[in-house]
Amino acid sequence: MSDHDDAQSHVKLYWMIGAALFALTIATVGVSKVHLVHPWGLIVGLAIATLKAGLVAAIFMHLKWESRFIYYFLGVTLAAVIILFAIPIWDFEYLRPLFVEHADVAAQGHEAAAHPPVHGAEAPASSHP
Amino acid sequence: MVKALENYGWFLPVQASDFAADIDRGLIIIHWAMALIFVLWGIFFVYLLVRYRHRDGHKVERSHMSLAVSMTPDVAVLGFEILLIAVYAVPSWSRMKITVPPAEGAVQVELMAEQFNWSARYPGKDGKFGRTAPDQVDFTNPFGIVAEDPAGADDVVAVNEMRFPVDETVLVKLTSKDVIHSFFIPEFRVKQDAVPGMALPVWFKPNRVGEYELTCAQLCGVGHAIMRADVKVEDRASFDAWLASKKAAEHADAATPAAVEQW
Amino acid sequence: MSEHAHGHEEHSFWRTYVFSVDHKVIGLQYLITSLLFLLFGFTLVLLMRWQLAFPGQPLPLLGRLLSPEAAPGGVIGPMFYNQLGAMHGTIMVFLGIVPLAVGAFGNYVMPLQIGAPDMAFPRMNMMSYWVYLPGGLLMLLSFLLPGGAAQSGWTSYPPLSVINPGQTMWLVSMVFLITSSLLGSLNFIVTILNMRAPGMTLGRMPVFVWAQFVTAFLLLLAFPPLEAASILQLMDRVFHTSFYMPAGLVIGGQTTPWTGGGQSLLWQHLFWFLAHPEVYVLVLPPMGIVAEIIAVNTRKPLFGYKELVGSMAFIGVMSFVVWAHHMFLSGMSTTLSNFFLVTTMIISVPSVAVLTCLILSLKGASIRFTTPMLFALAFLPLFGIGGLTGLPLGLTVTDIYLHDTYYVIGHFHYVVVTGSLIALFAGTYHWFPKWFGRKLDDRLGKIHFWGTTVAMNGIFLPMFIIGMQGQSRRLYDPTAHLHNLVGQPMHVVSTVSAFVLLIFQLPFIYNFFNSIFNGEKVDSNPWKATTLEWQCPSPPPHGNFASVPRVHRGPYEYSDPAHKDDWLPQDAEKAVAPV
Amino acid sequence: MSAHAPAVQSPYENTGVPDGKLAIWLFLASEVMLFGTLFTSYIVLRTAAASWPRGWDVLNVPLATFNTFILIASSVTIVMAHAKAAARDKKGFMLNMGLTVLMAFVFLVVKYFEYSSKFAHGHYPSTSIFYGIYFTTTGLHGIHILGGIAWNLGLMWWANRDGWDDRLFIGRVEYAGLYWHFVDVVWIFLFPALYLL
Repeated sequence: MSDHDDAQSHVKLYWMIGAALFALTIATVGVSKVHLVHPWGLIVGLAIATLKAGLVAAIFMHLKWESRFIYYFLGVTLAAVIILFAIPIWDFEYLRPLFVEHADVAAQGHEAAAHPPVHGAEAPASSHP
Repeated sequence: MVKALENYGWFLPVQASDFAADIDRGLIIIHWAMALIFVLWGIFFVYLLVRYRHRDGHKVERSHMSLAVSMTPDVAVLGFEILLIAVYAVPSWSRMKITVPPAEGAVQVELMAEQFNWSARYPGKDGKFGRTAPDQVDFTNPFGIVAEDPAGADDVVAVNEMRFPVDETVLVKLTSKDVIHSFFIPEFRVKQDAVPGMALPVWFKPNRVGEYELTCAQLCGVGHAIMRADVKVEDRASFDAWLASKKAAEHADAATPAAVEQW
Repeated sequence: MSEHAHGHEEHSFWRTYVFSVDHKVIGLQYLITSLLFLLFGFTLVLLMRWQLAFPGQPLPLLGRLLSPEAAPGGVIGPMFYNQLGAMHGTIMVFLGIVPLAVGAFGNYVMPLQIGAPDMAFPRMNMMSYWVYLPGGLLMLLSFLLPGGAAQSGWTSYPPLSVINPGQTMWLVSMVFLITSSLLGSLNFIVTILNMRAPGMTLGRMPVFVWAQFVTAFLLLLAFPPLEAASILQLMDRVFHTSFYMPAGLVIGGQTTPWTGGGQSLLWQHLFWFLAHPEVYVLVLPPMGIVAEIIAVNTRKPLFGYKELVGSMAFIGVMSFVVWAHHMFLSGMSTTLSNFFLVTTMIISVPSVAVLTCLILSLKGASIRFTTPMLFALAFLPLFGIGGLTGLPLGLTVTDIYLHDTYYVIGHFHYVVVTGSLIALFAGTYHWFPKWFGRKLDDRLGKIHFWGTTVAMNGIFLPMFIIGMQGQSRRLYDPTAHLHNLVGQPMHVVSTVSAFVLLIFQLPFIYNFFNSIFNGEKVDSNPWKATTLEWQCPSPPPHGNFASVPRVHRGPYEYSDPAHKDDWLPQDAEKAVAPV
Repeated sequence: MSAHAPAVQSPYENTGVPDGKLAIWLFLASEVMLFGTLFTSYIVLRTAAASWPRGWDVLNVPLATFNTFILIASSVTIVMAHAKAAARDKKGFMLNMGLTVLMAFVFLVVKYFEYSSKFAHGHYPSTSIFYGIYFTTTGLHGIHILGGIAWNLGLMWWANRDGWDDRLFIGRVEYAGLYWHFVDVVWIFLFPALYLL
């Protein structure tokens, strides 16, 4: 089949992409070690992960030389995923003030009962409104 | 309770809160529109069936009606819907569900739904709710009111019974102890799911003295059908009298040793 | 596993009829299995209807047969009632209508309509049936388990579904059903895209094939979120994680093993993210069936082929952004409700457009009132009622009153029962000659038609009245509430109509199994239709078409003046001038 | 690259994309929705939770980083295996595919150690919402890795029997590769989400 001779000529390219992915993994671990200020740590981490995913998808999964039908499917899927992400997250972001803050009280109670607290101190039990 | 039966007829129950008139107007407008659309399409449908039925000598006309003409009913329906949304739905919805009325002027009630009971709590004279804690919760103390908190001392707890003064906005803080229930009083046209872990505000202004019924609209287990509470709307004076009598009855129970089992 | 040629080696009985890879045999397997599940789901609802109409009175005949803890003294208990309710919903939706519309009709008719010898992946097609059947049997098995079947509604909202018995088996069989649907939708999309007869461009495909294509995408993209949500709920039930369990739960007076921190609304978002595309999966193939039957029996090309297909595609796309109109009052943020109010009103337009196109196809036609056409015509007004009653439910304000009442039950039964199920009956009468080479008896068909439509309206019209009176749904005993007493006669009307409906299904069942063997023999194109499935022998042999058909025109070339008879098959070379 | 000549010589109207490739991409689309839902739940539960432990404190990040290297390496070797299969070099194919399966196996072994150390410390899925998500997502990902191992072993076994010259063989190696790259992409997002951010 015709597109398989492309696979051979890309061997060199695959090695380069492999190396790039290694480097990016080291980068992402390094960045998270540095504890950036809240929004930036998240944004940089996600950017690196998206870049790595993009490299794997474009080169390893031959998406760069794919037929338009596959792009249509992936476009529809991407739209569905964006809807699946956007609406629940936006909803819970809005609902936050309505939550009854039992969480830490119960968790702490349960934690102490299950075993001695191992890791960092829990947030102090906020008083119930 | 039999007197309450005349609140319900073949169509909508009696309107007993300020939202009821608003919602009923929407229901009636839409159902007239639905009936109109259905009848018009029905007549046209029957006409087509009779006019173009298969009979000898009847030729098929291959030509079709122009698309623009055929889309007029759809555009009309869409126009009606947009009008309905802009004029009626968005403003009423924001009044009923988005803009929470200020707590000061309203009668505050904390309503806890649990599997198959509605426990209501009134703040009493000091207007403040006492602190609660999950570990204090037991049969005699459904809210788990912490004893040493002074604000909680005068709180009145009523199980499966709610009273509201007439013509005063009621602000209910709705929560649930175990599963999802739904606070629904048909006569007030008010409904809101009680979600465990969330305290959702519900508000309405009863404007008709009488006896109504609170029912659970969300499947909550075996006793979902028998989970109801009596709702009574009365004038301010008898409402305060009821609060006082409830408080007195509570003290009486607390005094008798039988109510407190400790060993 | 090399692909052997489509030779006609003799297979054993097992390979030909049971573990067959022929899309036609698999289609019939789906047909029989889903019809039986529909009948079983319907009997569950008869028990419920008895309890609703005469609360507390023992069942006349079956009372003694039921187990004492389910129905003490023959009177259905609340726990068993909730099981009946949850299983009725689940069986009818996931085991009945979807496998019938997609598995049976899609599998059998779609490859024939595009001129393909079989599905793109025959073995995967067989696998999808043999994953669906165990899923269905597991669902039925859950009745016999100690805790009983699932009993928190077909929507299984946590925390109730996490603490109630019976839900684990429901979740496990749901994973089976979802896997089966995914395999099926993969197969459909690849077959439709890669195995159309030469000449059949996308613009020449019949509307039924377009409906299956859009449905396959809905299944493919909407089902996995429910699978992930079911896995989370399974973890909640079995390993006491608390994805959906908020903190501080006090159940029956004691604190619970769940540590809390979860969100019950998360399940509702994920469930309805599937369930709304799912209800369009329930309605799109029947719309395709009705379009086919109307085209054949009006002897006239469908009105607005592009509008019809465009509307279906638009419904498919929009169905991913409307799900939260089920959650207006569920504690979801109220400003988000306005967004879903607008999207719900937008999606109502293509549904109206489809109905308009189908009704206008009758204009200027020569309508033949055969049995399938009667069902297809009945679909139009009844589905119209279903659609119209969706308006007050889609509007946020009126939904405050009507949410979770019997009005909702009336609405979705008008869409699914008098809509999809009637269209699927129409499809059965229409394609029966192609499946078995014999026709279903017309007299019994007409009895079945009139009895079914009248009885169905008798069941569901009273529900609007009860709903208006404010009766909540899923009530074991409606008379426990004062405001429901006024609606009790309506329940009796519904119950009686339900039993009448059961009686009118008997002629259909007899007609169906009797006509397979001694129905009236017919040739391969009894309805004189133009689409490809009628241009091959019935029942079609393995490989369907003797030679690969070549398509020259659109699917509905009826009453073409340049042709001698009033139908011109898609694969005919050219029109023959009338003599 | 040259426009895609219709790779499929079939008498039927088709999209020029072989059936298998369409099917695998559609399957991956449904998998994207499956893992997308798990990520949505993770984000929702994290934002709504009162407190969320930092990955560094509760999980063994160096071990997970090593695991990520393993998975990326296995992605490289499987794409090499596809190149070798296209070049009809059977020995090269078997070597690379063997490496892929070996590394996948190592990934699971590392996962086993991670899980057992969590259980030893008494952290079970029910301990807290963080552990619930951690075990569920990595567990489901692990099951997908098992599926990948089975698929790759099946291909190697088929290559040894009569599959090597089958016209579908190279395509099926490519599809196994696509699936494996997808599993790697899921881990690429899972690793920072659970361990780093």
